[in-house]
Amino acid sequence: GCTSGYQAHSPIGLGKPITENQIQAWNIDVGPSGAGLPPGSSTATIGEKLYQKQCASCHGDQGQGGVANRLVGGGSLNTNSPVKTVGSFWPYSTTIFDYVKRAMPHQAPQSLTDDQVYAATAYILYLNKIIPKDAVMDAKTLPLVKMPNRDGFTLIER
Amino acid sequence: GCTSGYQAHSPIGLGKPITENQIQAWNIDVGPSGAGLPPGSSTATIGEKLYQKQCASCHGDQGQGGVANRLVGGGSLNTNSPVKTVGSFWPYSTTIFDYVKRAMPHQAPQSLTDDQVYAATAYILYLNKIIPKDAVMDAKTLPLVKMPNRDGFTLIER
Amino acid sequence: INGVISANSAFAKNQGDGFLEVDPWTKTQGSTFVNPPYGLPSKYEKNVVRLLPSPAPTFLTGSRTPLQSLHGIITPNGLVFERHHAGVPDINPDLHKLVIHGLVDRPMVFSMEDIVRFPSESRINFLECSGNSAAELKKASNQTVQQIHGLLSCCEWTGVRLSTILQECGVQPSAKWALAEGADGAAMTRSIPMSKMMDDALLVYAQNGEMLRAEQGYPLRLFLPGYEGNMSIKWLRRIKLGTEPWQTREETSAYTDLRADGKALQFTFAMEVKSVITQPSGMMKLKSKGFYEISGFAWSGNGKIRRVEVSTDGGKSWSEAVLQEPVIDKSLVRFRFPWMWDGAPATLMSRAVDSSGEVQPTMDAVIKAKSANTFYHNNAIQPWRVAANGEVTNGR
Amino acid sequence: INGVISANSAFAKNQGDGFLEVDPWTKTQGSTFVNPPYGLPSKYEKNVVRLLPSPAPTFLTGSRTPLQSLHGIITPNGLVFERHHAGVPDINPDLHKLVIHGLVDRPMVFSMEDIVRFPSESRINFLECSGNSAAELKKASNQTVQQIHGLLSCCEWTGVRLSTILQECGVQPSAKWALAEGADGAAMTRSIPMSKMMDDALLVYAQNGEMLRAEQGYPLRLFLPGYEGNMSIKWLRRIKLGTEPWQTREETSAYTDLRADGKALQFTFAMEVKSVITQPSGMMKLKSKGFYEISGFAWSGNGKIRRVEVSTDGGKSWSEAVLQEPVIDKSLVRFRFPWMWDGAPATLMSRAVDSSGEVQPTMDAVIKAKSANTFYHNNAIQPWRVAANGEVTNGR
Ligand code: HEC
Ligand code: HEC
Ligand SMILES: [Ca+2]
Ligand SMILES: [Ca+2]
Ligand SMILES: [Ca+2]
Ligand SMILES: [Ca+2]
Ligand SMILES: [Ca+2]
Ligand SMILES: [Ca+2]
Ligand SMILES: [Co+2]
Ligand SMILES: [Co+2]
Repeated sequence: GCTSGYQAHSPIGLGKPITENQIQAWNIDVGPSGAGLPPGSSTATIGEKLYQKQCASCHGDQGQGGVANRLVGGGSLNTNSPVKTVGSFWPYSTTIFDYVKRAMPHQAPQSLTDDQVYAATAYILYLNKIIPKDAVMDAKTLPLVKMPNRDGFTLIER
Repeated sequence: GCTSGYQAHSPIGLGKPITENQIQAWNIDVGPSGAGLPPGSSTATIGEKLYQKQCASCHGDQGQGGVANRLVGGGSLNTNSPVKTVGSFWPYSTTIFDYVKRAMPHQAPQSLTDDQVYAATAYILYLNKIIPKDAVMDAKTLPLVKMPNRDGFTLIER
Repeated sequence: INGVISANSAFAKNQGDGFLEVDPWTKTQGSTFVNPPYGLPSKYEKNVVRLLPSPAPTFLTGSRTPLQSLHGIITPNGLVFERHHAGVPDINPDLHKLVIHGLVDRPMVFSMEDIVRFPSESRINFLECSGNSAAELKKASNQTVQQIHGLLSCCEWTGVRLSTILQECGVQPSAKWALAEGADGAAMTRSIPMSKMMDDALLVYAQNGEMLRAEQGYPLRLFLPGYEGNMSIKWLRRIKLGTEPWQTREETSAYTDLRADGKALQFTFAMEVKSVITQPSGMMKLKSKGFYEISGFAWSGNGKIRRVEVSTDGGKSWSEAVLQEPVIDKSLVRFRFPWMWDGAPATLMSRAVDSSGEVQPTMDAVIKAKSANTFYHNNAIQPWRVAANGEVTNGR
Repeated sequence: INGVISANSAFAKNQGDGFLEVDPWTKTQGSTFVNPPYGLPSKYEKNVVRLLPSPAPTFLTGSRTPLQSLHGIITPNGLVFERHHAGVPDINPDLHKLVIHGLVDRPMVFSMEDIVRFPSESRINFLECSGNSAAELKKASNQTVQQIHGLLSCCEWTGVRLSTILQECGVQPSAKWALAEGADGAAMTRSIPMSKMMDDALLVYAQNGEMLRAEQGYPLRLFLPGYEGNMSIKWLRRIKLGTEPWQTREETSAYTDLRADGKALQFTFAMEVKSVITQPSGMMKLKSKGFYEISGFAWSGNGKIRRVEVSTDGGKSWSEAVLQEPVIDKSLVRFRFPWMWDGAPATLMSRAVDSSGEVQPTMDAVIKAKSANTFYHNNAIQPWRVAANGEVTNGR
């Protein structure tokens, strides 16, 4: 599906080479297998303080939602008014880390340290009764956390 | 040369009928045969006063031009810098009436009476030595005035 | 001005005895260069604007195109709908960079000057948010076509084929998915199959002849013809090639389609065949019996619009509408249909068919196939009810 | 941003040791709805504007489109060139009227509400002033493509076929010419053959999706595809049918083409086949050797563009450029041509051929055929000279 235009058949020589090392500060994505998770670790116990200070004002002190999304609970999804939250809907724990690191807290994205992101992630998982309060979340343990709705997604045929 | 679209094959019934009588105030065009020239008349003698008062500031007291177009003279057109004026270039005298009535004076278009337009037209023709100062211009006489460059135009084949 | 809205009666008054008078604007000089150096719409069109949600939510995320006031197929840049996840960043183009890395032989960084020097390409394509018309799935929730369908626009986009720039980096055969990332405060990310990226993905820097508007991703965005709008990542700063999707928040928590059984479909990319009548549409009023042109838009992310049918009796009978040329792949197409209104109540509908053979479904069919919980990808037929007094309302 | 203009070196500076830092705009929320409710260009594009004559003459009559900054084929409404004979009138559309009379069975008056109710039609067409590029006939007079070719734009125009509305009035067989008249302070008039009026003349009320801009004739203009711009009368108030041309000032004193022998051609309507390279073009500077895309516009009032050829050696050899789809009759067409600059002086030219078989002439050929006094209808090939230091200048 494309309109006419000529195409270059070999590199044109514009742009500059860059190393993965130099890209590091931008290379923040985390995949479902945990690829991209940085060093560092934390627990929900530590996360609780962070969350109450930096997140609760928008998401509620128990993750029940406020001016921004509810993060906890929600129940089953095959009802007339399904409630989609991290707990009820999200298939991968790694997505919490990836998203919080890139986009939260809302007014100051990418202001948290990696330890802090592990802490917030652990606390949200704990609030959803998915992990115990003192479970250590790091690059190794986080991808092993199985989310309740892990099997809730179907890929469309392509 | 037209793109797709359906066409109505008979009147659709929008718009309102109007009579030529009701259109009168807008019906100001004058053709080369004099069709459309209104009643009224005047001379260059009368036109001189009007011109000096309402036109000279832009076109010069002898029609030699100023902030706006030169209206008089210009000489022959087959030179390297031809000067196109009413006198040297315009093929029809009726065009002067038509244009002055619809567009001049520049800051107050359509403010002149028909007598005044005849007067200004006569004066511009007189300045160009095309008619005598006391020749009466009206719906009958004006179309008969032959402009010097009447034969200077070729219609493109179509 | 809109032929089907009853405007004030100034014209009728002005007619008086039917004798024309020379208008005041004919008897004076107009303004010289009313709008230098960059022009603006007529002051009489000040109501033709994008629509913000009302009452304003805490976090404003979208504005809607006034489809009912558009003509032809191009959406003027000032009226193109917006959807952001962290507001509109202020990016100096001289400082903007695009990084391409991951499964490539040579990771590269490009400046905007590099990017505009590549062979470029322009295309007229629609852009639609996959959440367009979402609220209607549950019940008749809105009144105007701007409220219901306004997350839809169509521009001439100019940029560089992503495949051209990827050539500079050397794509490795193992690359199957790409992550595209924005430079906004959401660092918005989506996973996109490499097949699309190599086919017709465009790195866009201009829309409708001029550089992108800030809210459209200035200075650089991805553009994926036919795919749901959020995937055409704005303020694009990075593309990473990999082997599997990243499962980002915007492809798990959001932009997945929940079914009645509680399972959700993921990676539903193409915006399916859809159409809507914009004239007349909700909250307009037909002045009097007689001739009206029924007109609107049809589009499909799966190809060209092949046919649009119009019904004036609520779907009992259908007739083919005229498609305005040019009919462009993955572009809005303007359809037109002549109608003589006899003054009786009527229900107007349009139904589009695309080159893949898909037929635009009814709302019932959409809900049956996808569930009312699905939220995204509602491409149902939109009925407009015309009352005997000429008032047009949402017929959902 | 323009790939061929050497911009400031902020990007290079920012690179530093090559380590990326997270940009400040990524670490904060952007503005919510920077441009509600009607959007404007990015503040970084404030130099992309129409050009007024400098120094300003007593009576300002025109502004020019920045062709060198355009992408694709659509000219955004804010950048469409202007030419007025008495400034821009301020017309309330509810008070505007169109009268049709003369050799018709039923003289009629139409309100804007009447007009928009008729069957409508949209078309992408160029609009060019017949005085475009006029000053170049005598000598190299200008430096940029905006100065030389800027009385040129291309929009999607929407309106009603004049033939449709004439049907309401009943055209009499004796009608051979029509007079079209504006409601501006010039009450601008031109005589137009009925053949054109019945063929593809459009009563236009919208451009690029929205109602006409004031300077483009709001609320109503005539549009004659392919004909010299001034004939597409703006602020249209009246059409009168007759048997012969009216010989108005704008078709005798002005818009006639003087030949060397002192005779003038009259009623030269069609804008003949023409093209110009806009990137790179006058006053730009190539930064360094290497790849550049040569790109520009081609158009013809006599039909479709069939072919565009590009020369990089001042016309000694020519190669065919790629035409960007869609290639529309009487529309601007975007052509593109890849070029590796070796750093040596070069002269770039483009030459268009249209579907009527006409080939765009050289300046010498135009002057020989039409004389340097002709002023209007200069469709000559435009050469741009590239110096060894990369500076691009007018090669006339
Ligand atoms: C100032 C308000 C605000 C603060 C503070 C805030 N958030 Fe958010 N959060 C939001 C908004 C708004 C969204 C939705 C963004 C969107 O839809 O694009 C969101 C979304 C989220 C989501 C995704 C929810 C979903 O279901 O998709 C998570 C997880 C989240 N925030 C976690 C956090 C954490 C952890 C913190 C603290 C470190 C935090 N937020 C602080 C406003 C806030
Ligand atoms: C305030 C300045 C001004 C005044 C006063 C003025 N004019 Fe003009 N006139 C102009 C301008 C400017 C033009 C050119 C308009 C254009 O090109 O659209 C013009 C054009 C003309 C032309 C056409 C010249 C050509 O060669 O095409 C004629 C004839 C003319 N004026 C006659 C008159 C007469 C008669 C009066 C007084 C009743 C008058 N003008 C008063 C500014 C003025
Ligand atoms: Ca109105
Ligand atoms: Ca380019
Ligand atoms: Ca399907
Ligand atoms: Ca710059
Ligand atoms: Ca219409
Ligand atoms: Ca010819
Ligand atoms: Co989807
Ligand atoms: Co001409």
